[in-house]
Amino acid sequence: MSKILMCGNEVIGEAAVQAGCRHYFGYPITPQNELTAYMARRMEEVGGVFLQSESELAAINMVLGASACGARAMTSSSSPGISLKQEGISYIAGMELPAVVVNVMRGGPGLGNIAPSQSDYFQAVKGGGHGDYRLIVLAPSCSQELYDLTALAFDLADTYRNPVMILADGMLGQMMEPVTLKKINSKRVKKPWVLTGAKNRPARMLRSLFLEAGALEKHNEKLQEKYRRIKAKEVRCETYNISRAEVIVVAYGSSARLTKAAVKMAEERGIKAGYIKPITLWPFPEEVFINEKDKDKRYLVVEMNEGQMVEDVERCAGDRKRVSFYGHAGGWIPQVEDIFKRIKKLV
Amino acid sequence: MGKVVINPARCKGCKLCIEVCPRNVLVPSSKNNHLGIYVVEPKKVGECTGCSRCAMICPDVAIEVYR
Amino acid sequence: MREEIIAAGFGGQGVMLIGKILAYAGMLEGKQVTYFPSYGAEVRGGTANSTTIISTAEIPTPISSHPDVLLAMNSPSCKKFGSRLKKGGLLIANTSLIEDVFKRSDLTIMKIPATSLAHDLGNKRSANMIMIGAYLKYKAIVSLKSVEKAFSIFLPGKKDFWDINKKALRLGMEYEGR
Amino acid sequence: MKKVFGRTRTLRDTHTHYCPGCGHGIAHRLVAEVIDELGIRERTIGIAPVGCAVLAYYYWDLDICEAPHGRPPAVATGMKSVNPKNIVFTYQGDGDLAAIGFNETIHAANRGENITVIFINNAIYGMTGGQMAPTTLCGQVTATTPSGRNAERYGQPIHVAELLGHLPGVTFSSRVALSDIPNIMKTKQAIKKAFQAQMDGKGFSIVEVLSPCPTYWRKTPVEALKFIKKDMTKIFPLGVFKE
Repeated sequence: MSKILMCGNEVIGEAAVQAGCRHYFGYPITPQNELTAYMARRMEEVGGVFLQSESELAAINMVLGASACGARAMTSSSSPGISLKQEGISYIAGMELPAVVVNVMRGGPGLGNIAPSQSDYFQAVKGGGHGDYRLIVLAPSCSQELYDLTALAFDLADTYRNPVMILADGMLGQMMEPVTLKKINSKRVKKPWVLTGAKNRPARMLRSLFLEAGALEKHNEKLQEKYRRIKAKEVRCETYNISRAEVIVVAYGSSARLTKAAVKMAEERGIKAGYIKPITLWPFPEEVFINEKDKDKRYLVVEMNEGQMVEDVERCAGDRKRVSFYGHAGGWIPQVEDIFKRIKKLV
Repeated sequence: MGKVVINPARCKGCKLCIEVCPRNVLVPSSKNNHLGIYVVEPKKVGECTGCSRCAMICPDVAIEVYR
Repeated sequence: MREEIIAAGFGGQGVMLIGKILAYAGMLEGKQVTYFPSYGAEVRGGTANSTTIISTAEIPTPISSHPDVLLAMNSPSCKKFGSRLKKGGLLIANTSLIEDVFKRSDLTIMKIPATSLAHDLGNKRSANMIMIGAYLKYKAIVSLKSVEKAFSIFLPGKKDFWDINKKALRLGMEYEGR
Repeated sequence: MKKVFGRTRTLRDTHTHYCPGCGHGIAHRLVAEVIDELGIRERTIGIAPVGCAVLAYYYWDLDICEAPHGRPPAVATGMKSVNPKNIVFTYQGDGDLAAIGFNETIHAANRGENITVIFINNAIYGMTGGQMAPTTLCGQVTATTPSGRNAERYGQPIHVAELLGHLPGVTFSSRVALSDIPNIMKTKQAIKKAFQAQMDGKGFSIVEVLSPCPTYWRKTPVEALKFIKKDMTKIFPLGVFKE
């Protein structure tokens, strides 16, 4: 299949269209505007619904409504806008509705800047909104993964009745890179909970409010059981040379691209290096770390933030002293040579 | 000629029905329902015309009307 | 093989298109490519620039801090990016709009009055194609054929427009500048 | 004898959590009766708000969805976009619609979303304990305005039916009251018109219902109805503002 050149934001949009998304609601924010514009154009072509909402709050709740009626629905934004969507995401998780939310991260806190960043890791994997819920978080690191993981996101959302987040960043969103637009065979998931009007069946309700004594506890147990199933089945991760490596670099998304090159550079200079690239940030690939029991192994976590995923690596590595961190926030992008230098220092 | 049937399990004793009844058919009873509410009951039964005003104002749909 | 190219100028000069066309041409030749636009807060009047990387190996980052090539379409962008060029790098400067070309003895510098050449050709907007042509003359990183193919994909325009840009490309390739 | 008044199909036979004399019960009944009379129950989807009517899905025998506080018009927009043949209505209080969710309301109305909004205006926040609403009357004592609402601090009570009536996307906007039998009958007619407008595909329809909250007005149910008639309708005139 031939490759085409598209900007990352548009790749996400095309994947959504191919995965059967016909309902998109969004509000403009840089650096994800190409996605909103692309969906506006494509929804017209495929007879779907595009709506530019009055706010991010409205957009996520339009997704909620469309999903409640059975549609594959998506919204996208960038960091400050995703903060506004947290309320709706918590409700969607509580109501157990499928939804795909794209975050093309930019620098923060506050209005920050429009440079690429990975500062929303905590928000994406540790909650963001209120309550004990989990998002499935997918972290693409190239245009092809933007395409493949966006398509996967819709299947996972439907399968588990759970919101799924694509955690990209301004670099991936803005960049053009060759991509193969493979035909997507979406999973057809039955949705016996969808609201259509109570015709020839009992009325249905979708809610996250459980006031009866013990009901919310039970609901939460059900959610946790689901999260355990997701953890058991849906961990995705790319590893390279980790059993032989003395230094394992851990990075996701944009920083994983740089990490790969740095590891290669180290190998060329005779250093035993490897990498772990989590593709699902939640569920986090815990087993990979737990299996590496060698006490002399060192981890180097590279993030475009002030240290977020590093906390998960510390937790899974079992020994903080084995884990070091390299990263900055505010639009900083690491250099391959600098990552290499850090690897060298750890040997 | 009409008749009202008040479901004591639904009545919250707000007495709006008493207020709107043109024939003073309804009165607060001395009976408690399961929630401890003194429910309303029809007294001057023969006076009821089945006009349904009581049912229309009842916030709890506790009243059925026959005519 | 790996080449990092920054095309820079002011908005409307078609510097984004330069980057896209080079990236597409590279892709057509089976190379790894990335294209990265600058996305500043200014919509109009600011400097615009794009980074294209063409490589036989995987490209870790689409951003270039020390590019091999700078196609500078105006004075501010020549100053801004000229100092970042790699030692032995190539600077192609549009002297129609750049009076003082950045001076660095370690660079190959080609001066070409792209805007006036384009004007003479009959379309001021094809200055960017002249710049691409000049670049192809120095480094045949991609073939003219691939560039023309890429052009037809990004600008599937009218025949006249197409012809004039083809001419512009060749004009750039033939220009003897120093 | 024949039954001339009873519980309509769409209203479940259950105890409600509302206080004695609360207007929600009457409004619920009117909505349910209208749905049954129009024969649209099997294609209707309701959206329950946050506020006292948060449990509305226990009371209507309909497909119902919850929405975050203030967001029902956005949720309704999403729903309607999936199947325009569904009849979608929101049921919102004054905090939900006129405070936290006014943006969603205004924009859904301005887009002319073909939905119906039942707006319960009782001039107070019931569920959270009787705080000031955007529709609280000047001088009205609430938990957060112990000396009465002060217009200099909080402005005048907001007039939703009039404001929305100005928007071209709105096909029907009316204010009614649950103050007495004739007005309750008018309320039902207005609700019916609003649903009918949606069935005819005419756009956004809203019925603002002045509704009693005896508990936080610190009045008996009978006094509360009188308060609507005497005080509330002075500030919130009844009528049709767009048809």
